[in-house]
Amino acid sequence: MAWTREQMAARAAKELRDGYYVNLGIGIPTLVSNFIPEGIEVNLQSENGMLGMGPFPFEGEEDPDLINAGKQTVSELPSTSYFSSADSFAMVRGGHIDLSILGAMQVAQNGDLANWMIPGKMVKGMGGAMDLVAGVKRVVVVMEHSAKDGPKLLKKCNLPLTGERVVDMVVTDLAVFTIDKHGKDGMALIELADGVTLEEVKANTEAEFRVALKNA
Amino acid sequence: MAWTREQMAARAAKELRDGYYVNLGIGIPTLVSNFIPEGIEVNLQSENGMLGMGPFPFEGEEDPDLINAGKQTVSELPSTSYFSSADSFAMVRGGHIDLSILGAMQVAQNGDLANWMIPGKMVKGMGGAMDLVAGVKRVVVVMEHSAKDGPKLLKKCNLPLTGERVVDMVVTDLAVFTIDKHGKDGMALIELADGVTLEEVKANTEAEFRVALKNA
Amino acid sequence: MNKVYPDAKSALEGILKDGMMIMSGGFGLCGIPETLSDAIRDSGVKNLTFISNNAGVDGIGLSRLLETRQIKKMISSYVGENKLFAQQYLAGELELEFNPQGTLAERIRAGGAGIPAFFTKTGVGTLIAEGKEVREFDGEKYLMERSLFGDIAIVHAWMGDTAGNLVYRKTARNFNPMMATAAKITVAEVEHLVPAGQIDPDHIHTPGIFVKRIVQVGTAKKHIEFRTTRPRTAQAATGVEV
Amino acid sequence: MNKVYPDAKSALEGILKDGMMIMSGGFGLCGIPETLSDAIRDSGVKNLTFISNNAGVDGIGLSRLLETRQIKKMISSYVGENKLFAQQYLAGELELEFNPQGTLAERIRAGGAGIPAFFTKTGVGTLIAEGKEVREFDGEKYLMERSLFGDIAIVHAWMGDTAGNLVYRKTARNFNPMMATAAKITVAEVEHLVPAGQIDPDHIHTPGIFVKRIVQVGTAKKHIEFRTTRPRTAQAATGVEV
Repeated sequence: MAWTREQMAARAAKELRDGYYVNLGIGIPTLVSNFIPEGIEVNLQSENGMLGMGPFPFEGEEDPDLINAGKQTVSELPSTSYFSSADSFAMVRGGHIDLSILGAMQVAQNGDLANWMIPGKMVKGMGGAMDLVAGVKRVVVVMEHSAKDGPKLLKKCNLPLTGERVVDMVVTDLAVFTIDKHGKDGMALIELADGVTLEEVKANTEAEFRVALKNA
Repeated sequence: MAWTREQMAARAAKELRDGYYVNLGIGIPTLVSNFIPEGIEVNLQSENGMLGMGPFPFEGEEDPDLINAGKQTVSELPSTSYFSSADSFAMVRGGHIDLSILGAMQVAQNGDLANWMIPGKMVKGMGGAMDLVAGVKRVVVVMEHSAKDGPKLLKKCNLPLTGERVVDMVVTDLAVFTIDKHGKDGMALIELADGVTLEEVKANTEAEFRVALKNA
Repeated sequence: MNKVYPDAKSALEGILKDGMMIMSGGFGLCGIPETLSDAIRDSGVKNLTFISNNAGVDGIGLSRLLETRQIKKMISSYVGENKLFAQQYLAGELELEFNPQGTLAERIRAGGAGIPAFFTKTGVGTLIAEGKEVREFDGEKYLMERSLFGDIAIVHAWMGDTAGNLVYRKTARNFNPMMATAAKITVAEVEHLVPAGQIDPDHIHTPGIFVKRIVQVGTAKKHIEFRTTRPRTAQAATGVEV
Repeated sequence: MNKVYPDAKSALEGILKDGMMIMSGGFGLCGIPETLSDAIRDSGVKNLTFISNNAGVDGIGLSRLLETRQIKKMISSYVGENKLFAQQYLAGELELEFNPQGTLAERIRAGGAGIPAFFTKTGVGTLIAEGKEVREFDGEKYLMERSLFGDIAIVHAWMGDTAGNLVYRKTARNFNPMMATAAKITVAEVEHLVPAGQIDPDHIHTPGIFVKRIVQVGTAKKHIEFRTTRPRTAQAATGVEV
């Protein structure tokens, strides 16, 4: 029994704090906004130039001038502001965003992240991913623990990097890990998904990690 | 018989072209706006963050939030826009302003300009002068030909520079000079003020210059 | 000094040349200067380098200049929406330079602001760093990135006035304001054109100094790439997938 | 997450320390956060470094913190209006670092934008270049300038909302927007405070993310440094001296 996509999103949502400014990637990270804990106010940034991103619009209220970074129609909130791409990435690069939650192809035990290209396949581009992982204060990766061809949590990424020593936490369908990306404490397993065993995690993880389970 | 302040301003105003965006310094340069040739539209930039600067306001209409770079109250025009100091100097530094007309203490024959400090005296600061001379497409200096203690048009400035090889033209009460600031043509005398002789200009100028009088 | 042109064709007259570098605003299909890019297509000018975050989608925007093979090179951050792009790139018919989106935005902003180079953390230790100077400041590594400046820029705004002042609408602002500052000649298409003095000067996003030519194009050409909605009966959850 | 404080004193509580670096908005007396700077004076905190384009005029603005000798150092572009400044500086009681105004503005903008250093033509071949790296790009010389980042920033805006969004008025904008981005904690004083949602999101100059604390101060403290007017009978000449 591993976590579902929704459960992974819910776990990542526990990293949110009141007043946080947060950037959510496409896919499972987008689901995190459905699990914002009660009593907590979180402001979503969309790197194409919007702070205070609202939910998808009601049918018939879609506005071609109002989209998120995934090019999906969204809506406005009372706190919303708009700005240019230069100002948006100044905000990102300048460390003003508290938390970025995003997907990944591979994460290494030192915090290296690969999520933008597979050599030999058509490259779509990195978009804003490199800026986000380099600039945002704290980076949480949400991803399936393993790919079809093997582990995604590695000693060293073999895909081209999106960023070097950038990941602080990884939430997978099997477990939650923290990474001391600038220090020497390496990677630590801090939680197991419901019904998942330590052995199962070890068998599916190439990266070296300490076991530091909470309430275990 | 030399030119008056007004005549110097009027001569400098002949450098204006239709559609120009212009930054005027304090003193005689400010007077240039009174001599904008008929049929020509000129937009004044004020480096504290305004494009389309209007005249002084009518008595009783002064607004503390609406001043020029000399901290004087001014007024708005239909074309006016406001922006931050960063955006204002991005405009200046990026070469978007066609012409800057400003005063000077000394100008050298290679285009060096000194107009911000006298060693040993209290220094007020350079304000935006260094940015303007480095960034604006064309720089015209309007100044008295001589100071009490001697010539101001020199072989080499002995006061600390505001900018290196930045002046394109000098209008004084005695004459008009052009400077080939990036090339090798040096300084050229192109006009004499009404009733002023070549000998008089030579006697009051330390800088070396070619004589290239128009209509002479 | 008249800046207003009657149509896109005349607004581009005399300034297009083979081999030139063109900045083109927009993000996805949002805020793209489509009337102007269509007019560039119609002009037949070729071997163009486009600086644009994306390359349109098949049949819309810059993709239409890929169809006619007028584009030699793209400088972009993401081109995943465009099948034609992939074909031409894989066939070696199209050059491509990927920039991280924030680096791209800042290189353009720097180009307009007279800053030839700057340092950024983005891309350190990645393929993007290849051939670039790496330098430490206060113990952290940064890459040196150079500025970008175009021969012309084409931008789309919601409202413009006869002095060239522009106002963008919502997320259609994106790359347009920086691009407007970073080319020898900037041509703006606007949905609404008004006389100077009609826009509150505190609301202007792009001062008129940056805009040499302006043309009113209306609102007909606006597209939605991914139409995502929530039903009216659903509870209002933020960003919920439906 | 409440950002609204009842007065300047409470808005600064717990964040002031001796020896800190403070960004302070404004140009001359226009758009200065005078209520907040007066509250810093009243707090008694000392050995401060202020980054501010000017130093107020005698008796107004930062000059009042010179009176009490709370300022150790100023980073400014022009301090000519201030006699007290001159006295303390000439007596060796005050450190001073002059920056060209545009370089100062850009260093602050870079600080907020995560750019540790950039290159500019401004100041090449002058005293300002001393000790700085000079580098050629495309045959022209540029200076490398470092970014600035404060412990706190105090800014003045015309209108703010409860989410921290700010709108500035006319030339009172000046240094305020960049400074709001370039400090660990930014405190904004606003003339008018409204609930979030009252300001058109396309008109916001400083997004709320940059503002941690906000206080309404009204419009009482606004000064004119040089009151220049034209008589109603005069012809409208641009910038005419009277």
